[in-house]
Formats: sequence, structure tokens, C-alpha cells
Amino acid sequence: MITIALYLTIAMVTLAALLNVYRLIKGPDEPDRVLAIDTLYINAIALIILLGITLSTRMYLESALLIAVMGFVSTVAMAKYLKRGSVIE
Amino acid sequence: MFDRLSFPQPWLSLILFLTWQILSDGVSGGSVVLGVILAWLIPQMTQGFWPERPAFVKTWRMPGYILRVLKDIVAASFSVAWLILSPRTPRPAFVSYPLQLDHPLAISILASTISLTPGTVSADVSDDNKTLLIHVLDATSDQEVIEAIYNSYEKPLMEMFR
Amino acid sequence: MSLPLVVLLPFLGAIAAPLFAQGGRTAIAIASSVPALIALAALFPHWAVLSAGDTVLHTYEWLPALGLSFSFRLDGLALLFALLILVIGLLVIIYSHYYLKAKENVAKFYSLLLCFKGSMLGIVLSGNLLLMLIFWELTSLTSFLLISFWTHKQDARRGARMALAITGGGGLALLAGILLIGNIVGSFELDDVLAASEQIKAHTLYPVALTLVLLGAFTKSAQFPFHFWLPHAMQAPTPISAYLHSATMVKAGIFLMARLYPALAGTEQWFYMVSFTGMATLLLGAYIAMFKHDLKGLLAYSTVSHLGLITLLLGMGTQLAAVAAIFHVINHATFKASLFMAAGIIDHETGTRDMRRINGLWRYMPHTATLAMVAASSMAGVPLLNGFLSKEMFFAESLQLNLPGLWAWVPPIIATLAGIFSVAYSARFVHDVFFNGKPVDLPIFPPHEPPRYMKFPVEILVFACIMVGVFPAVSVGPLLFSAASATLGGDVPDYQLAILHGFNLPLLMSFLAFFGGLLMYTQRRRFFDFHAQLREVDGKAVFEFAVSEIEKLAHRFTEWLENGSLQRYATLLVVSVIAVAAMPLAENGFHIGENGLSPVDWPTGIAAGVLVVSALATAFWHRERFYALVLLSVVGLVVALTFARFSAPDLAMTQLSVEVVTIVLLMLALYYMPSWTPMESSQGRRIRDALIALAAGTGMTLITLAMLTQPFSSISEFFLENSKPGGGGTNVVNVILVDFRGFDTLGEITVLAIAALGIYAMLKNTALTPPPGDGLGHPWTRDHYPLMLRQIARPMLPLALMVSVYIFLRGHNLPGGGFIAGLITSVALILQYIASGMIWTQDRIPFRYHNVIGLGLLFATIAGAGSLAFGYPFLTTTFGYITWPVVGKFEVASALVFDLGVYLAVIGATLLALVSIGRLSPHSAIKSKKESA
Amino acid sequence: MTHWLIAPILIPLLGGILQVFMGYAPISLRRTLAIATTVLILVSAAVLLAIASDGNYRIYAFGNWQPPFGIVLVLDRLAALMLVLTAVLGLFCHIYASGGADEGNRQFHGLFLFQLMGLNIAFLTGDLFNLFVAFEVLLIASYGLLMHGGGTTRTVPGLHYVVLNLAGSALFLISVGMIYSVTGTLNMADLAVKIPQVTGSNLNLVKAGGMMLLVVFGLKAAILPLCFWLPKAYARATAPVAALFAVMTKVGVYAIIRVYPLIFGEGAGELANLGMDWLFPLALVTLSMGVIGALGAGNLKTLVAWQVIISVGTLLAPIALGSVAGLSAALFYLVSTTWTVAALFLVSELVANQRGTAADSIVTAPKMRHRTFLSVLFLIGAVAAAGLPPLSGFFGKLLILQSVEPGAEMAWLWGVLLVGGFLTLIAYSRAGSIVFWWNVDGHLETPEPMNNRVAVSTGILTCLTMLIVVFAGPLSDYTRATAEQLYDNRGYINILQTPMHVPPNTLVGR
Amino acid sequence: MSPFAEYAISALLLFGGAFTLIGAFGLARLPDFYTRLHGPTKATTVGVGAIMLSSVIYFSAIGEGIGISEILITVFLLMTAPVSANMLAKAAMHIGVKAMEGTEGKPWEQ
Amino acid sequence: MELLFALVIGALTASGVYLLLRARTFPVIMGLTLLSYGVNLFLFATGRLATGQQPVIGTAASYSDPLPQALVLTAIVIGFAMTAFLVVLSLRNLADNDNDHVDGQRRKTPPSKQEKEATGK
Ligand code: NA
Ligand code: NA
Repeated sequence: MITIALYLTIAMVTLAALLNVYRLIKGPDEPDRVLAIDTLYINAIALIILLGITLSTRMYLESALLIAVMGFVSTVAMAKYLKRGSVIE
Repeated sequence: MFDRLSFPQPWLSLILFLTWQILSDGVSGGSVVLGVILAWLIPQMTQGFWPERPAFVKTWRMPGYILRVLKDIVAASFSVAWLILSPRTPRPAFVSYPLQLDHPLAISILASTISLTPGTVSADVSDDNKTLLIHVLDATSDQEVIEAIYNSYEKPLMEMFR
Repeated sequence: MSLPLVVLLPFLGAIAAPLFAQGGRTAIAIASSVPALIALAALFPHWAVLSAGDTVLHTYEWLPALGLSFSFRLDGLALLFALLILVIGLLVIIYSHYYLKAKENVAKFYSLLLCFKGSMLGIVLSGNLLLMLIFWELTSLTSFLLISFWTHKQDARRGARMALAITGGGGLALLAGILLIGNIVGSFELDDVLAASEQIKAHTLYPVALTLVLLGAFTKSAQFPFHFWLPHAMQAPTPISAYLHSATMVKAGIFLMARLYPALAGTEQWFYMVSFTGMATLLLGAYIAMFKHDLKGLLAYSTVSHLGLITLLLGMGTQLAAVAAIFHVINHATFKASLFMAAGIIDHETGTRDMRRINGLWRYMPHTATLAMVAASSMAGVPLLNGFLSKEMFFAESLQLNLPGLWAWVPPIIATLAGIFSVAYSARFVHDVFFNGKPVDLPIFPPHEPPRYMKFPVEILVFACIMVGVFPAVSVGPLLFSAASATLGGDVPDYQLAILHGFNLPLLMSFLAFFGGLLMYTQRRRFFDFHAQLREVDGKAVFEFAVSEIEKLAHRFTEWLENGSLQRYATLLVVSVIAVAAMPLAENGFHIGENGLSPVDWPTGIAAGVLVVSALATAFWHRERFYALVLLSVVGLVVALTFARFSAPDLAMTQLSVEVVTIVLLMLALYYMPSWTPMESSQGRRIRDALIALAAGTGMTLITLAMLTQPFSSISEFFLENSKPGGGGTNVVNVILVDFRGFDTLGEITVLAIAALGIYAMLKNTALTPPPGDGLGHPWTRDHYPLMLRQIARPMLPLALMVSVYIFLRGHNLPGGGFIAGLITSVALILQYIASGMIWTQDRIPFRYHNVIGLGLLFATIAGAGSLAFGYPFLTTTFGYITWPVVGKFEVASALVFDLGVYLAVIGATLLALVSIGRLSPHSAIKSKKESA
Repeated sequence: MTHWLIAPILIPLLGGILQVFMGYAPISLRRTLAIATTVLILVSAAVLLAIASDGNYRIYAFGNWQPPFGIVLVLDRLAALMLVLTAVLGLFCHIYASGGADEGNRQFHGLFLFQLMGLNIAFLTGDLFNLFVAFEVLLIASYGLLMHGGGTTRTVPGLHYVVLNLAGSALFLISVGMIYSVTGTLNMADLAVKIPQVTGSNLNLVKAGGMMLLVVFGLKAAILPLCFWLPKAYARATAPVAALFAVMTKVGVYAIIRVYPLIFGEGAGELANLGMDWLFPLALVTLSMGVIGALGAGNLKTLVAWQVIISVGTLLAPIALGSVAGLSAALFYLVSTTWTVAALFLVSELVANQRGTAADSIVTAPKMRHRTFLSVLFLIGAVAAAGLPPLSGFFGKLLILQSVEPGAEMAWLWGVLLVGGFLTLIAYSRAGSIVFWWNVDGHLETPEPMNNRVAVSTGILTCLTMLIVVFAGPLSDYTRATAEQLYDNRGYINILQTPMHVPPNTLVGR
Repeated sequence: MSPFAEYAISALLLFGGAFTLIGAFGLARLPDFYTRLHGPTKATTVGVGAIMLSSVIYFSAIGEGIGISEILITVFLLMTAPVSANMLAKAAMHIGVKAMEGTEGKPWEQ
Repeated sequence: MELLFALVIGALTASGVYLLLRARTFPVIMGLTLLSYGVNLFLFATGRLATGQQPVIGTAASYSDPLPQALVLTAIVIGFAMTAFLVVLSLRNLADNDNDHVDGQRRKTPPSKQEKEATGK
């Protein structure tokens, strides 16, 4: 049962990622793109966790944590760039 | 840097200690010793980076608030999901919320709560920290939104922060 | 020892001469004369050996790998030339003493002159061809400096450069020739080469070697068509001309031909090449000399002509001709040196060398005139003077050439013709200068006799002309015999040195030449008119034009190729790579490996699709820079996921962290840059680039495919086995990084550190003006540090530090380690900068990032060097388990200290780099005391 | 195992770290320490030369791991020669720099020492990937040094240099990857064992990898068509940096000499002499391009920069022929040309400093101070560079000319080398006569006098060419022995058998 | 593994997957930037949280011991998502990203 | 899977090379970054593709090749350092030459999109 659920979940998350990419490319504005990649980061966390469950290993948990941290900083930096230009000033 | 043999931010130290235990996957002698050391050392090193000390008054109310928010988050997700899936176009609005809180951390917590809860996202805090601009996904009326937020979140927060 | 000494002495003198500069001109002149005197004394004792027909040989090993030795060899030929060099050299020194003006750099003059003398002696005394070549080229160099002694004169500089180019270039040809000969013979020792005559001439490369050697000789001796440098070298001070262009430099080519005569001469190639070149030079030089108005120009072309004569004699290939050649070398040296000196006196006293202005000097300087007239007569071949004797021999030899049919008439006719010209220009020299009315507009008027001893060298030489002319057998007989014998390899023909050999055909030719010459001189107007009609082909102009055209062409070609376009250079690189990588593929075809392909799971497939699409989209939309940046970070994210997917958690984490820092960095830069790239490349270029990119991509795809499908085994089994027992950690990747290949990691953090230091230095004094708003015209917001961001940044730092410690400590056993931990800390600090600004954050950081970097490198190095104390190599790690109460058993590993170094270096470097850029922003003009100290 | 092997790496590393800490110390202290460090490097290099000259290989196994598993340093004659060559060069450049060129960047000495460290790693390492790391260390330091000092003209060439080298680094990684993906090893000795065993379709991969590696080394060495980044970058760097860079292209040449005879040598079966038939014509074309560039050069530094390219062509042509004599000749020439070119860079800058706005342009200008001194140095340098007797360049070329066997290759090599030499001579005589002789009237208002440090270091470096001539015999014996050692790769392969330390019994786990 | 755990895990997985997908769907479908902001902030965060929870249960259930690091990540996401949303909204308002027709009260247009 | 991986590397290389050949610093930097992603994946793949075999002793039945992973780690870090330097160098270029060309052109920086549109009207 878990296998099936896992399979379906992976499918849904992957599809979600594709939708994010769609929004990223479609835009139309730059905040849309940043929002899309921010969401993509979060989807990536889900994928990593799902990979861990699939492989029955917790080896990738820290990767997930790192995506969360890095995704956040990256989004914040991009957002700040969009309105301030200068990220560090 | 290590001017005191104390815990300048006890709450932070506690959180750090717990975090360490969580990260270490289980409590052991080693992890406790190291956890205590880190819970002391890190706040000592970083206290300069947190100049505005959070002034909690009624700390015990915090868990209740968190649980409520968690519940609302799940609810919010369902409502947003519904809005996304329904063919109806939403009627969004920007609402200016007059803030009564003045502690920056409290404002921040409120704004975050608003963003995580049904149909609202905190879009902006005014420069004077007096107004919160909220984007409402499917607006009923401004006043309703403001009242709901005040009663659910700002009032409890005001009680906690002083 | 004496032979090397003879060569060495002038060089020592050259070094010594400037030291005597304090003592004044006389001291220098005396100091410069001493080497020659000692050298003469050193040569004298060898005469006994030489007159017995033997050679003196002194050999010292130098570079056996090259076949090069310090081999000095004295025989008759060498002695003759050495004497010419030394004696005339001495005279030139005396002469120069009076010639040079007070303000001139006398020390430099003598120094160079002595260097030149030493080089010349080196040429003639070398017993090894390579050694000779070294001296040969040295004469080119020193003569270059001598000719251009008056560096302020443009003509002098040009003349010198041309002389260097021609003679130096000829030297390179000679080098090739000598190397060929050396290859054929198997030795460069002169004795071996001269003994291998048959072997050389029989070799298939003989014509090539001969041509190359002759090129060297002809250029040096100013043979047609390389003759043109010599007249232009006359820009040198006259003593130099007297020395270089009568007795030494130009005679080096003659010497070379004489030296190698036994080895190379006697073949048809030799005959045709040498004699025809000589003949052409003889005639051309004599002809042009006639029309030169410049006193030294006349002498120069006459020199060209006489060199041609000697060359022709050597080319004839008969033994007597060779003797005549040697004889004429002596005679030409004496009369030409004296003539040059006389010309120098005239120049010195009148201030000009233009024969159209110099007239009737007999009245003003009869002594000099007498000397010059005797020397000129010798040049013209007037009986009782030495020039006559060798010219007679030449005329006689020109009749002996065994040419078929009417061709047999050609050499004597040419010889006579040249004789006529020679008499004519000699007559012109005498008449035009010393008689022919009154001087015209002389810069110095009236001219006087020069100082008494300035004439002394001329007198000596003129005396020699007469002595040889009248008592040839007594004066030069033994020397000539010895030299001729050496030239001919011991086989000296019968010849007689007498004033007259009776009334014979050669005498008739002399007679013809003499009166023909005088006649020609009287009819000179017609000849001048005739000559004026000719379009003069000046070799110098051609040469200079050619050189300047070559330079211009080279410049244009270089500019065209090296056009400053990175696009071109990168294209060349990429295309080169594609070409070399495609070659093996083209040779052997493409094969998928034995393992074949494994099935694709669809989430991976979709991820790959996302990766491919976003990579291509980055390229496609690169002109929208921010958009491309977002796409780029998608690529980075999916790459990280790929690492995770294929069992590389450490890589996934590293990639993620690095990517974020990179993106932040790019955004920091983008702030100052145009946010949008205009369409610049033409469509053709874009298509071309796309095709190149496609080829590169296809190539990498094929390579990867071929690689992935091949079975594989590596040294990594060792790492997996030894990681825990040997390195004390279960995370093999980390153990490789800090232990098995810790040295790579040390290098890597050094790179990081250097990059940061370089960035800091590069931006130290850079000012950039940021645009007032984004590319779409929105001004920047004034809200620098949003409240929510600031609030979340506060707890983020301690939490991130906690996570860093965690990631750091577990790295040895589980994915993580110093590098990733360092990046987490860095990113947390970067967040502080973003949220609260430079000044705020910097104020709370109590250390300089430079020191953090230094500390990191130091920790890593010390951790590595610790093992040295125990006699183990650098970076040998150690670890152990310690059990403490409460804490329990835990591991202590020296590798952890190393990793701590990595951690610190990463933090220091990352932040120093980012902060350096951030500091550019006008808002963060940090001028705290720390910085300005 | 002798710890001397690590000395040329540790000394600059520690010296460099010290400089990082001392960024704000007085400049005289920084200079003193930095030069002391360079002297120590030279001492250690000299010791290693003495050690290596017995012809045995010595290895230094980092972490005490048996090769091929750990990284090893390998000392042989070639490595020792390169170390000494570089240390001598480094010392004089450093002294020159301390005459004032090091001002304006507090990290100059650090970068300089790190650069030397990278070079020394490159010369000593016996590991292909570590060679990559060494390249990166020396490259990043060189980027920093290149941008050192004021002036805006070096930015664009610097950018080109960096971008192309980054692309080159990517290529290096791909090549190493391709070779590893077949052989499963990175140790050069182990590669020499494994490469000949490669068969089948793996041959393609290794062949392509090997060829791509040659492109990488060719890019560093600046072989045509990959040489155009060099002239402007070198010509616009400050003199001590450009002079130090004289050895940078030689690193590319070194890598070719190190890697190809060893792992793609005669014994490499189907992969024997990989790429060498391409290298020969390319080397000659490079030489010709260098000569053309030199002829067209508008200033002294550009002229010297093209001389660097001439040197590379001259070096690689005999190397490509694959004979002991050729390699030996090339090594001899390498020593000579590196120092000569470096000296010429220094002289050019001293000239530029004396001529006001004319700087080192080959145009007329007012008379400079120290004209005699500088013109003598330039003359010596030019004679050595053009390969005229009696200086060392001539002997190098002579050895090269003699090393080639009769045949078409001989004709080409001789032709190009001799004609090239002739044209170079013309270029130098033109440049020298205009710059040093062709003076317009008057003097510059305030020509700065030279200080002793720059004068002495330039003078000595220039005169090293004479030292080479004096010691031509021993040097050519050494290079010959080096070439023999390189073409017989059995000794190198044997380092795999070197026993490691016995594990200690103390607290250590192994 | 107990069937209860299996049910819980599967349910949480599916719940999480569904919400992640819905969040993304919202991002793709909703008419303007400001409305799109709601999907990721809430649905996706919750979805990923559910998946995290399932992971916690899964690894406890298969006997790897109780590890709740996933919770840490979830908390982190909950803390940061509003800030990201806030920053992006500020950026969008600053740039003047247009809100859909009918949106009431656009303060930056005043 | 191998083909897929090969195509990914091919796409990264192609995009990277195309951008490397552009005329301005920024695209060139992005090109090099893409190229280095491709190279890192390639170097990683020299140890072949493995699923669930992370080279941590005791966590899997068999292990993927750890050496390429270590090499890639080194390569990533070095690549980061180099990219950072290049980014700053391009800034320096902008400051010194007032434009961001690398194609030997010496034009000023182009007008922004907005300005261009404004003048176009
Ligand atoms: Na006259
Ligand atoms: Na911008």
C-alpha cells in the first residue's frame, strides 16, 4: 500500500514541479518567476523526503533541511533584488 | 564575547538545546553535554545579532496560540485548495489592517500568522509599523477581515507581548 | 694556453678600458693597446711551428653534447689574419685617439672595438666550427654597436640595423651549413672537417651545406646581392670603417671561404657559385664606386669590388688563384685601411666627405695627400706597390680559367674592365680631392694637416704598401707561403713574388686597365651622365622597404587575428576541442558499451526534462538577465536533486549551498550591470554559435553515453575498505576529502582563500555607480530592511550555527562536513547582511574575514603538519576513541581539525567576497576604524 | 621518505598564510618576510635538486597512503629542475616587486607566494587530479596578480585570460574524468600501468580524453590557435608579475612533458605517442605566429609577450619529436628562455618608467635616465632571446637544431627556427635602436631614478643567461639525464612499489 | 509494520502530494500574482508538512528509532513561508505588478 | 537512464558553450556556470550511476564509487571560487571601461530596455 501511495505521491509532486516550471517560464512578471522557483524549492524538499522513504534511508534529510534554508535565502535575495537592486548594502 | 557565564537568551538556549536533541536523533549523555555547551555558547556569540529582546509576558499562552494557528493552517489549506479547484474566479482585495501591536517581533508573528491562515497574505508592513497591508483572496468585507484577525490573533498576541 | 689568451685578452681589455676612463683618453688608448701587444707577443713563439707547416692546437672541453669545444687552432692562415687584426687594430687605436672628439664616449668606443677585435681573433683562431660561429655572430653584434656608435644619427642606426640583419642573418645560414657539415663529418673540429673533404663533397646534402656556408660568407663579405649593407655601414666613425671594412669584418667571409677551402672547394658548385658571385660583385662594386660623391662611399664600393675580386679568385679553384686571393687580402687590408684613415683625416679637417666640395687639398695638407695618393695608387694597381702584385696575379689567373669556347674570354675581359674602373675611381679619389681647383664651401676652412701622430698609422700602412710592392718576397713571402699552405691544405703551388714577371698578357691587361682607367676618368662627365640615366636600385631602400612592409604586414596580421574578442578565442578553443575529440570517434566509430542501457523511471525522466528545458531556456532567454538567473538556479536545484537521486548526498548538499551563494553573488553584480542584453550578434553568428554548441553538446552526450555503458572498476575499493579502519570515518567521501586526498582539499581551500583575497584587492579602489532603478524604469524602493525579514533573520543565525555544528560534527561519518557547515554559517550571515545591512552586521562581527581565512588555512596546515612531529608524512591523520563519564565514548580525530580549517576558510572566503561587492554599494560606505587602519 | 619534498609547498603556504594575517603590517616587514620565504623556497629547491640528481625517484605519500590510493609527490630530475628554475625566477621577481611594485595591494606578497606554491605542487605532484588542483591554485593566484596594481588596461585581457582558463579547467576535468572512467585511477604511475591495457571501445574514450588534455595543456602553454589570450594579458601586467608569468606557459609545457611520455609513451600500445604528430606542426606554426607578432609589436612588453609564444613553439617542436636529444635540448632551452623572457619584462618596465608618456612604446622619446644600464640589459636579453651567440638562447637553439634527425622534420624545424630567429633579430634590433637610440632632444622633466632593488634584481636575472653559458656543460648533462629518465617510465612506475610506514601502535587506530 | 502505521503513512503521503499539487495548480491557474501567492504559502507548505510527517512515522515504523528532524524542517518552512510571501508581495507592489480586475484597494496605485 | 543522463550533460554543455560565445560578461559567466554543472555531473558519472548506494559505510548493501564524488566536491568548490572571481572581475571591467563587452567592442553600455523603448517612440 505504501508503495502505491508513494508512487502516486511522487507523481503528484512531480506534476506539481512541472506546473511550477510552467509558471516560471510563463511569468509574466519577475515576482511570478521567483514565486515559482520558491515553490519549486519546497517541492524539491518533498521529492527528497519521498526519495528517502523510497530508499528507506534518512541519508537525505539534511539535504532537505538545506534546501529549505537555501531556498528561503535565495528567494529573499531575489525579492530584495527586484525592489532594491542591491541585495547587500 | 563571552563576558558572562550565563544564558543571555534563556528561551533561545532552550530552543537550541531541544533542536540539538532533535538533530542528534535521540537523547544521550554526549548529546546532552554538547547540547548544553552549544545552548550556552551560541547565544553568547550571536547575542549582538538579536538586539531587540522578545518580551514575553504570558509565555504559557504560546502553545495554545501555536496549536490554534496550526489548526487554522490546515483549515486554510483546505479553503485555498477549494478556491483553487473551484471554477469560480475569486474576488481578491487589499485590506489595510490597523496594528495595535508595536513590538516588531509581535508584528512579525502576527503577519506570519495571517499569511498562513485562511485566505489572507500579509503583503506589507507600513514604515511606521502602524498598518498591515493584507491581500485577501476572496473578500467579504474589509471590516470582517479586520475583526476576525484582531480577535483570533492580535488580541492573544497583545496579551503575550508587552 | 697562449691561443685562448690571445682571444681572451681583448675582451679583458674591453672590460678594463672603461676602468681607465678616469685617467683620460690617453690612458684608455694605452690600456686598449696593451692586449694587442701582449697578443702579438704571445703569437710570436708559434712561428717556428707554423713555418714548419704544422698547426698549434689548444683544446678544452665545453659542451660535448653539442660537439662544441674551446678549441683554438693556429696555422698560417690564422696567423696571417690574426696579425692583420692585431696590427691594424693597434694602428686604429692610435688613429682613433686623435680622431675622436673630446666629448665622445671614448671608453665605450675602445671597449666595443676591443670586443670586436676579440671576436675577430676568435673567428680566425677557432679550431671548432661551432666556436667559430659563436665568434662570427659576435662580430655581427659588436659591429652593429660600432657602426651605430653615433646613435644620434639616423643613418648610422639604420646602417647598423641593416648590417646586423644581413650579416647576422647570414650567420644563421652559416650555422645551418656548419651543422650540416658537422652532421656529415660527425665532428665540428676543424681538423676533422678539413680531413673529411671527400666525405663532405660526396654527401647528398653537400650542395645545401655549401650554399648555406656561402650565404654566411657572402653576406659577411658584402658579396652581390648582399653588398648593399656595406656602404651604409660607412656611417660608422672612420676608424671603425678603416678597421671593420678593410681588414677585419668583411674579410671574415673571405677567411671562412679560405678556411673551408680544402673541405668545400674544388667542385663545380663551388666554382660557379663563388666565382660568379665574385665576378658580379667585382664589377658592380667597381662600377658604382666610380659614381660616389662621398669619399667613404667610394671607398666602400671599392671595398665591395675588391672583396668580389678575392672571392672570384677563391672561386676559380686553382691553387695559384688561392694564393693570389690570400695575397690580395693582405694588400687590400693595408691600402684600404690607409685610405680610410686618410679619408677620415680629410673628413676630420674639412668637416665633409663630399668630393664635390673637397677640392685642391694638396695645397692645404700635402703630407696627407702624398700618403693617400700612394695608397690610392696601390688600389689602382700601379707598379711598385703591393696592389699591383696581387692584381697581376689575378689577371694571370683570369686567363687560366678553363671555360669552353668564347666563355674563356669573359673572365679576362671582366677583370680588365674592373681594373679600368678601379683605376678610374682611384684617379678620381686622387684628382678630385687633392687637385681639381679650389674647395667649395667647406665647413672647416682652411683645412690643416692633422696632428702629427694621427698620420702615423697611415704612414706605417703606406710604408707597408711600398715595402710589399718592392720587396714582396722578403716582406710577406714567408707569411704568405704559410697562409697559402694552410689554405690549400699544405699543397702550395710554385709561385714567384717579384716586382715584375716580365712582359706578358697580365701586364698588358694592367696597362690597359691603367690607361683605360685614366681615360675613363677624363671622360667622367659622359659616364656620370650615362649613370644618371639609370634608375638606381638601392639595396638599402629595397631592404628597408621590405622590412617596414613586413613589420606593417605583421602588425596588421596580428591585429586581425588577435582582435581582442573573447568570442573568437573561445570559439577557437571550443572548436579545437570538438575537433580533437571527434577524431577518435571518426576513426573508430561510436559504440555503446557492453553494459547497455538501463530503464528510466519517470520521475527521474521528468526531472531530467526540467533540467534540459531550463538549461536550454537559460541560453535562449539569456538577454533577460534576471530571468536567466532564475532559470539558472532551477538548473542548479535540479542538479542537486540529481546528485541526491544517484547516491551522492554530500554532493547534493554542497551543490545546493554553493548554488545559492553563487546566485546571490550574481545578483550583487547584476545590480551594477545592464539588466538586459541588447541583441548584438548577427543571425549568422548566432546560428554558427548554436551549431558549435550543438556539436559540443552532442559530443559530451556521446562521450557520456559511451562511458556510462562500459563496465568499470576503480581504486575506490580501497577507500571503501579503509575508510573506517584507516580513516576513522564511515562517510567515505568525507574521509577521502580530509584524509585519503586531503591534499586536494588543502589546495581547494587555498584556491577559495586566494580568490577571496584577490576579489578584495580587486575591488579595493573600485567605484561603480549603480543605476537609479531597475531596467524597466522603476526607481529602487527606499525600504532597505523590511521588518518581517529582519525579525526572522534574528533567530536564524543561532539556529543556523547549531545546524552548522551538527553538520560539521557528523561529516566524518554521515553526509556533511566542514565545507557544507561553513556554507550554512556563511549563508546565515549573508541573511543578516541582506536583512539588516552592511553596517549593522559588520559592527557585530568582531573579526576581519582575512584573519578567518588565514586561520582556516593555518588550522588545516597545522592539522596536516602535526604528523611530521611523529615522523609521518604531511596530512597523516590519527584518531582514537575516548570514554568520558556522562558523555560516553566519542571519537577524536585529527581530521576534524583539518575540517575545522576548511570550515573557517569557507566562511572567511565566502563572506569576504560577498562583502567586498556589497561594499561597492553607496549605502554601505563603511568607514569604520577597522577598515581604514 | 624525506620530508624535503613537502618543503617547497609548505614553505610558501605558511609564508602566504602569514601574509594573509599581516595585511596591515608595515610594508617593510611584509617584504622582508616574503622575500625570506622565497629564499627558503629556493634553498629547499636546491636541496631537492641535489637529492634528485642521483637519478632515483623519491615519493612523498600524503597521509601515508600507499600509491595509487593516496596523493603522492614524486621527485625526479625534471621536477627538481622546474623547482629550481621557478624558485630562482620567483626570488628575483620578488625582489624586484619589493622595489615598489608591491604597493597598492596588501595581498600582493600572499598572492605571489601562493602562486609559487601552486607551481611547486604542479611540478611535484604524481596525481592527475591533484595536478588539476595545482593548476587552479596557480591560476587563481595569477588572476589576482594579473589584476594587481592600478590601471584599467589590464582588465579586459585579464577577463579573457580568466574566462579561457575557466573553460580550460572545465576541459581538464572532463579529460580527467574520461581517463578515470576507463582506468579507474588517478595516480600517474598507475595510469602508466593501466593505459596500455586499455582495449576495445574504451580506447576511444582514453584517446579523446588524452587529446582533450593536450588541448588543456596547449591552452596553458599558449599553442596556436589557443595563444591569443596571452600577448595583451602579459604585456599589460606589472613587470614582476609578467616576469613570473614567464614560467606559467612553461607549466603547460611541463605538463605535456610529464604526462605524455609517461602515460602515452612508447609503451602505451595503441595510444603510444598520442597527439605528438599534431603537436609538431602546431609548434612550428606557433613559433611563426610568435615571430609575426614580435615583428608587429608596438611596444616592448608586447614584443616580449610574443617572445613567450615564440619560446613555446621552440620548446614544443623538439618535444613533439619524442627523442631524448630533443627533450633534453628543449629542457635546456626552457631554462634559458624562462629567465631571459622574465628579465626582458623587467627591463621593459624599467624603460617604461623612464620615458614618461611614451612608456615602452617603440617610438622616439626624450632620452631616459640610466640609458646605458638599461640598454646593456636589453641588449643582453635580446641577444639571448633571439638566440644569438654567445648567450644561452643560442645554445638552447643549437641543441634543438642538432637534436632532430635528417628528414622532412629537420628541414621544417631548421627552416622555421632559423628564419624565425632572423626575423626576431630584426624585431629586437628595430625596437632596441628606436627605444634606446632614437631619442628626441631634451630630457624628461622628472625621470624617476631606479632604486637598487629593481636594478640589481633585473641585472642579475638578465645576466643569468651568462651563467647558463658558463655551466652549459653540466646543465646539458643534467637535461640529458632528465630526458632519459622521462622516456624510460619504468622507474616512475616503480614508485607504486614504495613501502609505506609501518602503522604505529599508539593511540592511533591504524 | 503495523497496518495502522501503513494507513497513516499512505494517507499522509496522499494528502501531502495532493496539497502540493493543488498549491502548484493554484500557482499555475490563478489569475494574478497576488492570488497566486496564496497557493504556495499555504497549500504547498501544508502538503510538504504532511509528507514530512509520513516520513517520521515511516522511519519509526520500520524501526529506525524515533527521529523528528523532519518536524524541524516543517517548522522552518512554516516560519519562512510568510516572510518569503511578504518579500515577494512587496517586490511585486513596488514593481507595480498588476492585480486582476476587480481587486479592491490597491494602495500603491494611489 | 544512461541515455537520459547523457542528454542532460549534452544539454548543459550545449547551453553553456552557446552562452560562453556571447559578447558580454554576464552571459559568459552564466555559460561557464552551466558548463561547470555539466562537467560536475560528468565527473560524477565517471563512477557510474547508482541508486541508493550512498558511500556511507553501513547504510547500504553496496556502495557507489566515492572517489568521483570527492573529486566533484573539490571541483564544485574550486568552480565557485573561480566564478566569484570572474563575477568581480567583470564588475571591475564595468568600472574601468564603462561597458561589459568581451568581444573587443568598445561601445558604451547599452540603454536599458525602457530607455530604448522611449527613444524608439
Ligand atoms: Na672634389
Ligand atoms: Na541591473
